[in-house]
Amino acid sequence: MKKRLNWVKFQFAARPENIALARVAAASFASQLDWNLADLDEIKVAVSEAVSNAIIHGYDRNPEGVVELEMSLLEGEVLEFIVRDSGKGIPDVKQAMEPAFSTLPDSMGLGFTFMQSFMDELEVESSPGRGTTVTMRKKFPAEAGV
Amino acid sequence: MKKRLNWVKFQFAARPENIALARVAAASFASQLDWNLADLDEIKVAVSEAVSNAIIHGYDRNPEGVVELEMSLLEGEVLEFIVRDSGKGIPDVKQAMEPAFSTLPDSMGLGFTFMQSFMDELEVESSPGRGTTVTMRKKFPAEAGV
Amino acid sequence: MLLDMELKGNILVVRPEGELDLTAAETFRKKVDEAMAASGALHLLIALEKVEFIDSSGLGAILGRYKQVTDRKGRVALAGASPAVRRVLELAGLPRIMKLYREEKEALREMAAEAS
Amino acid sequence: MLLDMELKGNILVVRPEGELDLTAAETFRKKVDEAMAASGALHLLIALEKVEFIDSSGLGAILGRYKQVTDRKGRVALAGASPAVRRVLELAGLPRIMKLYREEKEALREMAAEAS
Ligand SMILES: Nc1ncnc2c1ncn2[C@@H]1O[C@H](COP(=O)(O)OP(=O)(O)O)[C@@H](O)[C@H]1O
Ligand SMILES: Nc1ncnc2c1ncn2[C@@H]1O[C@H](COP(=O)(O)OP(=O)(O)O)[C@@H](O)[C@H]1O
Repeated sequence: MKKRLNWVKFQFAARPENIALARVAAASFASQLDWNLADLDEIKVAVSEAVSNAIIHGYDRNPEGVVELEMSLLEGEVLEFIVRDSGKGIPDVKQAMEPAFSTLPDSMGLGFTFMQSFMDELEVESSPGRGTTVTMRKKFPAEAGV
Repeated sequence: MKKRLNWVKFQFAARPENIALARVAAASFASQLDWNLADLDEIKVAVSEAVSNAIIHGYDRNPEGVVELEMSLLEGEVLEFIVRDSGKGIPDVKQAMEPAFSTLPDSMGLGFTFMQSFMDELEVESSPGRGTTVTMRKKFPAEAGV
Repeated sequence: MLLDMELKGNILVVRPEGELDLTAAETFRKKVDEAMAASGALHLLIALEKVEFIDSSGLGAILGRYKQVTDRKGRVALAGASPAVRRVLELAGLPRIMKLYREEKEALREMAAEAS
Repeated sequence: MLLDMELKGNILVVRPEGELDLTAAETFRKKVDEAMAASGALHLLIALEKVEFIDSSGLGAILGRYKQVTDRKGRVALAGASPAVRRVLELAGLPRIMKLYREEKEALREMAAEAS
């Protein structure tokens, strides 16, 4: 385990209005490292996707659900973002992570693809009926290009 | 008790770097109501003071301390900010809240004065050795002028 | 989310402002569908100059409008995406199905020309 | 925090940028004290044009510099505070002890005139 140099953790009601707050908090936390604007934007997209998924899929938009976002600065200039919900969970994580797979008719199924593209590491743990934990890590400085 | 319409709660390491994050999160949460820029600025100052106090006084700048900020939107368009620490506590709250009172030689003793001026309600609960809880409320729309 | 709209001939120009995420996507969806119906416009131009952020919820709202408009034989184009927004659009493959113009003016000119 | 500094005669002009809170206050304190010593300046002008936010930690850092400079018979002035920053300064009563100019240029002119 890498040493944790700084951390912030928050919980919030599963309301769409709070996604923007999660993004600004993520960008503000990330600013401890000297990312360029494109990297900050990638971090915002990835966090936005994970939190949106918790609200839409995890809790089927029930605002009584509680979403948790934990952000850490790890030794070696690595940022870690963990998004947790105690919602319905994912029966088949491998399938869920495939590009264009979605259980909602109007969704593009690109959330996990974006998280994967914009972060260096992505881990998804889920148990049906108990919830989902998405862990993302990004090393500073970001590697060039997409 | 007023009904809580939305809420966000977070915990973070008692590091000065995280004060800026608490401010942007507070401003982002407050933006659910249509405050003008001056009001948002007042909210940022008040939250900044309470969180700074937790870090400087509550924990004597020990970064192992944990600060909690809980923000709620209550019925009747009232925003509530609760800042909690489990630090050393305040022996005499009434004295501490007096303008210009400070236990640090280089401090102005205006933190509580700012919280009081920029919010509609301020409550401070503290028990020595166990910590301090500062509760601030601001009603929308803000009353005109300082 | 703020959403400015203008009818130019049979093209509805919509100009969302701010962050096109889940919250904004719902407003966008509703307002654009209503305006398309009320205005009788055939084509849709989404001008992204003032969009600072987009994620897959925002893209989904754009793609949903695309399906509806093309079902009625209309065309949809995008214009003015910032580099950050453009990267997200590209990663999703949007430029493969709809045209992405640099500027709203240029898009309007070409769309009007093709329509006539 | 970014901090631009310039020596004009015997006046050190410092221009902090961004948010003058606890984190920034520490940098400000250290850098200004070092520069006052190294430059041999007598007076201090703090230009606040680029300060977007200030709280009591930031004010404390300014007041600390005030004490040091006036102890050595120098003068301290502030310039260019935005309305938001000015409200905080006023609530703390700072204008009662140091002069608050609208613009850096005006402040420099007056300080230089008084010094001569
Ligand atoms: N937090 C979650 N809880 C439950 N199911 C989830 C969660 N996140 C993702 N999923 C499932 O994984 C699928 C793929 O997710 P994603 O790639 O983000 O695409 P989309 O959100 O567009 O459906 C979703 O359709 C959903 O079934
Ligand atoms: N969270 C806290 N924990 C312990 N003591 C506190 C806390 N907040 C405030 N105090 C005490 O109250 C005094 C006054 O606080 P304040 O008005 O903010 O002025 P200042 O921070 O400049 O000292 C502080 O000097 C300190 O002794």
